[in-house]
Amino acid sequence: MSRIGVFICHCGENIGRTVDCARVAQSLGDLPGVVHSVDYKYMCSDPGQVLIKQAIQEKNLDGIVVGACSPHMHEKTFRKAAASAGLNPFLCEMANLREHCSWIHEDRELATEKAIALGRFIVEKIKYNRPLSTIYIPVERRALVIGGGIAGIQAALDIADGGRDVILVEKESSIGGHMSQLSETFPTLDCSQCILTPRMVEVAQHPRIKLLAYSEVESVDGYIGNFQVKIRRKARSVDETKCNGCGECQKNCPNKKIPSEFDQGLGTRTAIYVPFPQAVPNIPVIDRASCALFRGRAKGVKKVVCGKCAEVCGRNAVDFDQQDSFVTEKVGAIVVATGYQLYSIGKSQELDILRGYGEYGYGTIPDVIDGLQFERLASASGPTGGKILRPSDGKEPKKIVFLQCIGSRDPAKGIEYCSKICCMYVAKHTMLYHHKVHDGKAVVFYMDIRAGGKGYDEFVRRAIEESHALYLRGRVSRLSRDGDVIRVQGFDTLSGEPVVINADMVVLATAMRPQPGIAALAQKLSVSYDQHGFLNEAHPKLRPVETNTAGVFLAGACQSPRDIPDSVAMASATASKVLGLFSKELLEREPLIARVDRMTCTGCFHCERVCPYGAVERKTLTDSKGRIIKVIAEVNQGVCQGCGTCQATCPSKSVELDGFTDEQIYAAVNAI
Amino acid sequence: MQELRDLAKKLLLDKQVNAILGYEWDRRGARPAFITEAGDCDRLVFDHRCVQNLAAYLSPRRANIAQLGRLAVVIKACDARAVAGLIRENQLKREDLVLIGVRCGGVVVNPSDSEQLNAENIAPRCVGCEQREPTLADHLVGETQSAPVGKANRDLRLSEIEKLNPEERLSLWTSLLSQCTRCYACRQVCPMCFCERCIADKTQPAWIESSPHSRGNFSWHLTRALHLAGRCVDCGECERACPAGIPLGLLNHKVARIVASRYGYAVSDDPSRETPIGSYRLDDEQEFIA
Amino acid sequence: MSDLFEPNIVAFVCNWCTYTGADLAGTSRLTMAPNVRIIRLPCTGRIDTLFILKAFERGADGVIVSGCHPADCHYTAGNYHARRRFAVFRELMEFAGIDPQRVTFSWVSASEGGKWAEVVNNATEQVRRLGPFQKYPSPAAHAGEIACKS
Amino acid sequence: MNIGYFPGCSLHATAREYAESLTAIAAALDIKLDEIKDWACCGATSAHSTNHMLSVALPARTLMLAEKQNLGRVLAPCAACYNRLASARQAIAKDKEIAGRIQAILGQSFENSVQVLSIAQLLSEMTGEIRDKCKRPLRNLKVACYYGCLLVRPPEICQFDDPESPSSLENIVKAAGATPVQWDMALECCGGGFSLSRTASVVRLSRSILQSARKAGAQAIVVACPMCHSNLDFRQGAINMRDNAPEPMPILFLSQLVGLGLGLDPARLGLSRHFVSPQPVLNFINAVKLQAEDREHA
Repeated sequence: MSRIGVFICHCGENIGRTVDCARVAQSLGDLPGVVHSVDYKYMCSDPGQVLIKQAIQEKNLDGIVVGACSPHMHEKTFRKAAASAGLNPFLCEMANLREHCSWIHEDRELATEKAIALGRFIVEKIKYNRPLSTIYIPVERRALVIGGGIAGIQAALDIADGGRDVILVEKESSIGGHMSQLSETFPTLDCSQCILTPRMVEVAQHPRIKLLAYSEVESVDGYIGNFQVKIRRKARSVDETKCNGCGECQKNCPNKKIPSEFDQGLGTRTAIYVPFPQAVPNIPVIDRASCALFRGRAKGVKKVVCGKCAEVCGRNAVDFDQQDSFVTEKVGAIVVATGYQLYSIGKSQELDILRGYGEYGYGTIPDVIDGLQFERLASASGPTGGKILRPSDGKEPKKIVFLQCIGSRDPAKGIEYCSKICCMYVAKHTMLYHHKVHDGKAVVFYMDIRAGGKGYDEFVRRAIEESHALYLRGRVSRLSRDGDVIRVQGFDTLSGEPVVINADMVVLATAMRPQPGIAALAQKLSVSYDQHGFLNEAHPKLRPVETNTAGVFLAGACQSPRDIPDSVAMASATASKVLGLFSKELLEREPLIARVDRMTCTGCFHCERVCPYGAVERKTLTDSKGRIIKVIAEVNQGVCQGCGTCQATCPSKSVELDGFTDEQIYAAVNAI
Repeated sequence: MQELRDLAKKLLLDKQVNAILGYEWDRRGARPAFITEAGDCDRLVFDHRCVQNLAAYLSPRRANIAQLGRLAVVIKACDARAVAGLIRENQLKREDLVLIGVRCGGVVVNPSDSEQLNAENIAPRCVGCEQREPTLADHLVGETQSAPVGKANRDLRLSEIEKLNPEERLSLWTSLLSQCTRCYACRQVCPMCFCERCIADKTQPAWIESSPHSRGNFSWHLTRALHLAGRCVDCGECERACPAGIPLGLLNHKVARIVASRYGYAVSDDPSRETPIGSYRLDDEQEFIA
Repeated sequence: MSDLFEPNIVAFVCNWCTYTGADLAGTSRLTMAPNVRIIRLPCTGRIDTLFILKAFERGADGVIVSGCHPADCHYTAGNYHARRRFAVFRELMEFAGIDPQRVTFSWVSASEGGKWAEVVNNATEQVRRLGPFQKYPSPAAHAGEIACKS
Repeated sequence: MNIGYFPGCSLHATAREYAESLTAIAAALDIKLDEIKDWACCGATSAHSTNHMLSVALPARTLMLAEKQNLGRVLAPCAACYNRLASARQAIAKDKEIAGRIQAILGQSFENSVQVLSIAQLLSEMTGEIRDKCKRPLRNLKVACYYGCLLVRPPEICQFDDPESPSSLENIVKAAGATPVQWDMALECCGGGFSLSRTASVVRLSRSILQSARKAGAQAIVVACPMCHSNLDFRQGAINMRDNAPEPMPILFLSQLVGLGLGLDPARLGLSRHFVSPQPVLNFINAVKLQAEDREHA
């Protein structure tokens, strides 16, 4: 027979006002197995906890039920109290009499009845609770950072400076990310490359950072403290160990007309190239889709069509036969910092929920560009050497219209969220434009100005007051080509008038979206994501850089639109989480996980199919002579997160989820 | 029939298998037969009275059969789906079996039924069956068969029941299921019911009450049908075996239709084809969820 | 008031979304019908059809099953598996004569306290209209009939 | 093919040529137009700007009559009528409360089963037939396809074509053998119902449409709405007067252009009813014809 103690909390007046706590305590006290039942003003207070501890010891209780607030609030508190009195903490459960009863009902009689029922469920359930002990798992104290933009760089440097090894994986041939494309940064207008490149070099030279550029995560196995990550090292066609970055190959490549991704298509590059001069690592890559030699090979031409780069390479580093290779790394934590891409207004969209802008000609008007393209025009290292010139005819635009919220905050285009950085960078663009084209006129169409941040609103004011940008509150309904100019039809909601502007160039502040392929990566990591593909944090307020997969952390714009300071702050936060995790050799885990009954498991592996974590493994049972008896399921304790889908799926109920076993639920249902 | 016997003989003589599991005549029609000697192969028969699903003998619950070693089994298309199911669910290895597929144009309900197959006595499940021969088989014997024709219409019966109001349906099923004595013949004969310890026999806790009264019977039969969702091969054995004559096939057929209409899934004899329960699509219909 | 039938409804909810959403309803002091009693489970993936059958056997008049919206599952996919399981169960149940209005399925996120209150109130109203579930097979049901036959 | 036909007030009055040409091409394309008996005003402009329920009830009555006549689909050639009918249909389908009230107002059973089609939708289905029967007299005739506000918008009502960059009229015009031009004003407002009350606005709006079409090299503008037609045609005199009297721009109904493409007698297409003479278009056709004959002789 159980020896259960029941403790009903009044929570001051919070529960007591609508629930007759004394009657609840009395009524639950009458249940078989309950040997002690009291009510008290504040159970969570010190004297309240003392009450519980004393009762456990004096009455030799083997289970306690605290009828109080939500277990999300105080389960930890009461389990700790139970543990300090020598009771296994998992023999303590809570009945939620506040959030789920007193706060939502008015009729005292009905509320009291319901409170008794809720208490009864838990009393019956706890009769089947078993003492559980915390699980310890070893931690591999090395981290993987995915993405070499500013967030990934910051996270890698912080972790490495904290004394732990880091593997930094970047899918492009150089780290630096979008920040390396920017001209100046708000709100201080300091040169983006000037502040970024030293950090990139630091990454390359740090003894604790292993940089794997031009690489992608192929698969992730394992669990917190024990991930095995398979990384694809894409074939550069250049031997990294031999190349010294002299640049001769690039100089001699005959194909010089390829639109440069780094310059957002506004400049050109060669087929063997480094994306920009400050690239880290400074090792070229051959774009096989554009290279004459590889195109010849793909067409089946026997003759070697080109090979100039290999001829001029003094170190014999060019390797046309290089293949993708794979490395497997063991790490204990993963930081995802894959960043963003810009929404494109074209007709075909990556996701079904998105729509393009037919009213802006679906992006067919050449002098309608996006924010990143403008950055490249304004950048001293850009295709125009920092001169603002139109892509169509190279003329200097005398009037530029900037449109904010392109895609963003527009459910009709499928993007409801605010992209956060656009208000600021548009203000920056108007300033840069004003500095470079003194007689130019900048007009901005905006919905609201969102300039929350240190020095941000002041910055926008400067754009308006000192750089004389004309800010019009309203949307633009149509962009059309009218000879040499772009006809911008909009509406100024403050004057209540339609506006038509003939602009020389239009810059769209298009929405920030997660990188393509994010869903596939999220699935490899078992991290959930929203409809747009932004990765979900574990808690929007209290666990903003963690994910629901233990050991996987988020930094930067992969989680939601972020500016540089936010991304860097998040990156440092993930680093502190990772270092905190690595401060111990063994990791504690709640033991609420599934286990398989070897006797009755038939090995149909329905559980294996439904397990979201791949925690179910196959185990062969043999007799003493080594003959196979059967193959059954076994749960990897480190991987299982305790969702219990396996148990509901198992036809013979040969899996039990500790903490929510069938007997516990059955007992609760029986108490209806 | 000679083709079948010759093949069986050859398999035994070439030591490809240790035994043949097939059918033979007895005074009440056809019955399962285990043949281990080549000389006995002439006992093997197949026609429309061979209703039993021999895949049931392949279930790992029958350890004594596993001891025979490599087996050849005579299978109809529906039986092949059960073999595929057992392979899919890791209860069998394909390489441990030689499958002798027989072309089938429908069977009667009971092995002792008439020697002639006609539209009256054909098993309702065979009406509308589209598979004449099992694709999973290693060998295929028998003459080409035409699609079975019959008067029975299970879909019509289902829609009659669906037309009743909920209360009428509940009383109908309560009354039908109240006949159940919980002999579990339906379970024992089912090739896909291979759990070592059935949920109905689990006592801690006893989700399904074990005494034969309406309440427990209701839980048992609904649960049984659910466990067969996307897995039932429609061999009709449960209904044939039921001594109380409960139309269990209707429940299975209903579930099969639900799965077909919601997930476009028809049970298949391809072991690599994923079953719908245990997988999901992000855009599965969820009209019933508020 | 006393004449009004007060249904007994059990809610099986996931810990992360609906349970937390119900907590939020409490914190926001949203008044709702007192007929629904929550049993907390880690995930909708853990909710077995047996729970629902047992709840009816034990005299529940209605059942609510609720968890995270698609793509929001704490365990990434438990709710997707639950969705298929309950889609089939619900139709079979209806075929067997259990009025599907007695079982409410819903997605209620941690931020949808208001929606939870709505789900509770709607389910209570719906089940109240249907009346007590006395017809659910009891051990005695049709015993008489069997006796006559034997 | 049989299809229900809702001419609406305009096609019996100011846009009779639209009705005439529609009848002519329907016959040529084997479409039987089944006019809804006892139809009433669609409620455009006046009803939906004054009384929401009336603006649903009026078209609902017409749809109910069509349903009673077993017309599965109804063609509403006027873009405004199309919009009202389709909007009412959707409002009733989407909102149970509205459906209930409409049911009470109508006092008769109504399933809301009738589908409403614009002329663009109908002829889009028939581009194959048009192409087959096309006599190609319009070769190289450059036309600007003008959609106006309502033909493909709002998208949630129409669910047809791209609301911001449509192409259905262009496809029909191409099937009829003419050459659509690229221009920017295909979706801009012509001034709509303000033709009489705020003529100056209409003149300003319609002028920019005409200018844009002219700039794009169009020889005629094709429309699918009597209101658009009347603004661009009837007001063109006033517009051109201020624009230093350029060459007048013929405004053709889509059905007229298709009729010409099918080689129908211009007299049957009501071409003489326009304020701006379509003679330049007819001259162009004749010139093409003569050229073709010359080639044949040669």
